[in-house]
Amino acid sequence: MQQRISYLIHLADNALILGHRNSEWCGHGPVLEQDIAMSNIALDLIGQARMLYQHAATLINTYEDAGAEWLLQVRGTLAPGEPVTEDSLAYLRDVTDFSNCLLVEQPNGDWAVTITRQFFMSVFQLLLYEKLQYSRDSELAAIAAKSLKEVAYHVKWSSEWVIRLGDGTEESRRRILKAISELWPFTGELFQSASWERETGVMEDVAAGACGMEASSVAGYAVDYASLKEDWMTRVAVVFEEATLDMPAFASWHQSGGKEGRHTEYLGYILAEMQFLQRAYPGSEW
Amino acid sequence: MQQRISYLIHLADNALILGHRNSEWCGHGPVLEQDIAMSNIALDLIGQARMLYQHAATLINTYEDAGAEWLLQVRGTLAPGEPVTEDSLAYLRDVTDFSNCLLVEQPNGDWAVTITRQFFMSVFQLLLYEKLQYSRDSELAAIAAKSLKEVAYHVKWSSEWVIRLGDGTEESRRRILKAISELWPFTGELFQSASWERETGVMEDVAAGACGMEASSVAGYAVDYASLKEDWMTRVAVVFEEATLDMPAFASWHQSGGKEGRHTEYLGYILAEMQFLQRAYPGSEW
Amino acid sequence: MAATLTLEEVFQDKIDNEIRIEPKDWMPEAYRQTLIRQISQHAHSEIIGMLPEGNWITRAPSLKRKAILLAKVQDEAGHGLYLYAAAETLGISRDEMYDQLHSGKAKYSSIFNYPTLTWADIGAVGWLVDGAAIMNQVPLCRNSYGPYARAMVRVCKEESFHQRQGFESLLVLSKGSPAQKRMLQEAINRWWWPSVMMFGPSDDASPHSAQSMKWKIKRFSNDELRQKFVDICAEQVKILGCTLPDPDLKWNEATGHYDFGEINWKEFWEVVSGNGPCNKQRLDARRNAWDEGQWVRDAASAHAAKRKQRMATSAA
Amino acid sequence: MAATLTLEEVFQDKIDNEIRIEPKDWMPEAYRQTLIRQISQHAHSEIIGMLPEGNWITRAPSLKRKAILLAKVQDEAGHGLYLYAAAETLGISRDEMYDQLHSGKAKYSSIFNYPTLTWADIGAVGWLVDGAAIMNQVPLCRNSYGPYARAMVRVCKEESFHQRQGFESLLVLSKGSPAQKRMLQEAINRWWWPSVMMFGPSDDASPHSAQSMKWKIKRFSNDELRQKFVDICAEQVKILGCTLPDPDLKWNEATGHYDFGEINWKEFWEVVSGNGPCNKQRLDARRNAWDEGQWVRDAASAHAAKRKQRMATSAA
Repeated sequence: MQQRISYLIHLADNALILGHRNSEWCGHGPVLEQDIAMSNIALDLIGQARMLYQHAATLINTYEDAGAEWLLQVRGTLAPGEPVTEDSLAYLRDVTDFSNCLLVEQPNGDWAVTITRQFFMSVFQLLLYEKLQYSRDSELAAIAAKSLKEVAYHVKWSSEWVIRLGDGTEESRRRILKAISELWPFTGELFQSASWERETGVMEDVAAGACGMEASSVAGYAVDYASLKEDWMTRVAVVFEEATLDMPAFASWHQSGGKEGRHTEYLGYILAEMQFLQRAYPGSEW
Repeated sequence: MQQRISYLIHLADNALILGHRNSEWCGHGPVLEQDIAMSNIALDLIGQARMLYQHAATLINTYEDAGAEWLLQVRGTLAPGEPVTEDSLAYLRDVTDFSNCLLVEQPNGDWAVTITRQFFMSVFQLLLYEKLQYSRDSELAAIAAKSLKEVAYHVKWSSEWVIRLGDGTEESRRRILKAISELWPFTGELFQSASWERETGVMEDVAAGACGMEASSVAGYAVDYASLKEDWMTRVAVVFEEATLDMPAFASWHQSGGKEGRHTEYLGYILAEMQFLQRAYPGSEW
Repeated sequence: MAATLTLEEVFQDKIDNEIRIEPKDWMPEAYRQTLIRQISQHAHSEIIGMLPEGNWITRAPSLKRKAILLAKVQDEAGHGLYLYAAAETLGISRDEMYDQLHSGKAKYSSIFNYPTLTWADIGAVGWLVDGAAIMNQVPLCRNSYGPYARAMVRVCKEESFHQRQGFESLLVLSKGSPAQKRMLQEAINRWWWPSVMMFGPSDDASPHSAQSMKWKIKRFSNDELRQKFVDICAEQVKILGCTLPDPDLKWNEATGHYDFGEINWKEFWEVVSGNGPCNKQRLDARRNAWDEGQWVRDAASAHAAKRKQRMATSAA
Repeated sequence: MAATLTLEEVFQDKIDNEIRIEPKDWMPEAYRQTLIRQISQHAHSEIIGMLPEGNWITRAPSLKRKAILLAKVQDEAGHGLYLYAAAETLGISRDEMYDQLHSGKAKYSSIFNYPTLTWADIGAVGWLVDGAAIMNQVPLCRNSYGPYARAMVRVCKEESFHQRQGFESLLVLSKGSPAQKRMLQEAINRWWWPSVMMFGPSDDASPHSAQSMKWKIKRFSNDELRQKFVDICAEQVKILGCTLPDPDLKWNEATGHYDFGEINWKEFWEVVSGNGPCNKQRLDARRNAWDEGQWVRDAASAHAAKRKQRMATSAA
């Protein structure tokens, strides 16, 4: 159960941190309509994070023994008997307890960096949720099905911008090329399974169902990330081609560690800001 | 006693927040030697803040009834009977409890903004500490005397830079002119007494001793800020003249509110970052 | 000459009979200019108004509050869009209006030049600032210019939802810890007077009012609306267990209204003229967003042009 | 030919007799180049090393710790200064060295390409990273080039102070709350292997070592120093009530040393070649500081020139 909870929290962290980064644009976008679109995506992602955290919190409260080390710490800040909530999970864990991929915590940079980050992640989430909607965890399956519609729009929107920037002006092309070269090393991690997956049978669950029907590769409750890589490459390549951008190759080395709590230095600052009120006024209702 | 404590904390907040801003430069200065000088000034200021907070904490712990509203909140986060410390005061107050002047919380901007902010504040602190070394509060007098030497160096260093930038290149001149025009509206607050001074007799104490000897204007424990204004103008004007910069006039309106807890939006972010560990791991030793 | 008089007569006749003026109708140039000024100022206020509230999105105290706040700020951007579109029907482009904002020529509501210092400010902005705005805006739903009136109907509907949300979030604070209650009272103290000033100068100091009333761009005087606002808030603040920071506030049996203290008009005019706590910060933020977005907008147009070109070529 | 041989002989003779080489002395070009490479690399490491620790100055958990950390990072800047000055005696300017750093031509210690994620990392850097650095640097106090040796004496004195401070701050964590203990162990887990790698490749993979030994720029082999470091840390970690993240770590009675596990040299070379977690971030930070400081340096030179001019004029 602990691994299943970790998995849900990992998915939620990805959504929350990317949503947080996107929300930093609010009021500062290059075009009013795009400011609204960006807030909309942030809202979708924060909504997805909330559903996933809520589901994880329910499991935590149901299975009392579901005690990762960080959970002890979260429980320590709650009153005795007080249930864990979505907010406990978002606001009371420190940086090494967050398991989002490094990609989503990277700074917004310019519009090209933000768009590229969104595009890489949205294509990944699309493929992920497409499979997760058949998860054996019916609650997770329902969340995935609902999120899928939103993410499909994120893919469409960010693809259009990748194309505009790649096949726009010389400057926009230069900027998106720079963004791609900066963010590409963080994409490898998306397809890497974390130690808490490898060690815990999440993947075995999936493998166990792999001889079944159509949706068999997700007969467990989690998705084998590596299986998404080829599709991801194809979909990214299609958009890059229309954007007249060269598709980078995967190097043998990529940045990773986020899924296991080894983040970049940026995440700590995100959390200090995000968690301030919950930390400064513990145990309050808002 | 509450007013005396507020006064000390106000002085400490000025030093801490300016020190914090300066410390943000560490590792990012334009010249290695200046990086060191900047860290040195930050260290001096943080050191001054510590002495002032320690003195305030002693008074708070001695006079149990010294209970401003914020103090209840600080005490609430301490274990019963645990004394208030310099760290309680720096790390456990929220934004409206800080009483630093708005000038010191303004963002670093470029080197010209940082230098101008430092110069304005250091000249003020020099004049202040020159008088405070004769304060009837002997502990405060000792802190002022010690700080005076440091601040004299800050004035010298920042004056030299004002001159270099004013009488340097066209670009440096343009930048420092911009910095001056941006920061000047925050200087008026330095010479304004706060409501907690006006209402509480701090100024009366000073006035009461005003017919005495040489150091009479500080026969109380606090300084009448308004009395520093003329000297401050003169000293700034001398440096501006050497820097070939025009001295701005004081307008009838200036930015204020910091001394009474009405800050700019920047301070909240400073505190979220600065206070994170104390807030996230309450009651810990470090 | 006779024809012009007739046009003007027809125009005023429509207005007197509560018939909406539409973009293609003839209208006096002064009416057009007054509307452009007022609608664009209103649109700018929505856009600038995103900043003080946006300031707390990353720090909202719960995920639910974060989502609510983000949606609210997004709605404000939407209001900006409707209003810019309404102004465009009068023959000014959105870019021209932005230029006026960025150059300081156009104004926006001064209230947004105050900082949001704590979470309680977000609730206070919802309750007081949106409350005052609605008081001003509801009559505008019946103003004489069609596109503006229709935009205001949508705006008002959403604003009153925001105002209820704001009050509700303050209600939670009012039932919270002593620290939260203190945060609440402080926010009310800081936002009360600026909100009262949102209705603008007193009627005797408000030169355009008479003409605007005649044109039905305005339907109530500043002081009438302000009194209504004070009366309502003086009651609502009791529900929060707080007070308004006005020692002169007192129910007056004779008038059936609350008396209230002297407004600090010096502060009002200083803030209007650029000396508020955040004027520079707000305008800089918008100018930066615009300037740094230039290459993005250029890329979008360049790409659209290429696309059009390609379609034309492939069609040929 | 004979003269050159004599110069070289005199040079090596001095070295063999532990007489320091001074800037004006004749020295082989390869010796000069090796020293420039090593000293500048060391100087760059101090400067880049300010960044991961500087990352926690604004977030230090107490005012005392903040002051200690700020002073420490300031010391590192000072070390950078001594070392750049030492390298300058070999005929290279500080600006040239910066250029080499910013262009990626010059290296710096790879350890600083790892992030400092929690407060415990600051202590771990002090204990392990400064500890490993001292192990490398103490022998350098006796290296053959005078200015370098003298700089190293000052550096080592301060570094060992830093190392004690780092260990002391970890000791506080080790006696703290469960959360602090966990933070401590995690930091050790993250910093251990990178610290072990700080001694560089194994002797058989380290080509320059033999010549550097002969020139007394180097006095112990990488592996010797690494073993010494492991032996010390394996004991010290017990005082912290923690463990080193190496299942193969075991006291070996026969050798009188700790055996330890395989080093991940693939990771080492990846980080050296630019693929570490923070290589880009670190270099960007330095390049930005330098580029954005250009106008400041220009102003300072312009002003100095004006001043000189004025003095010349007034003297004439």
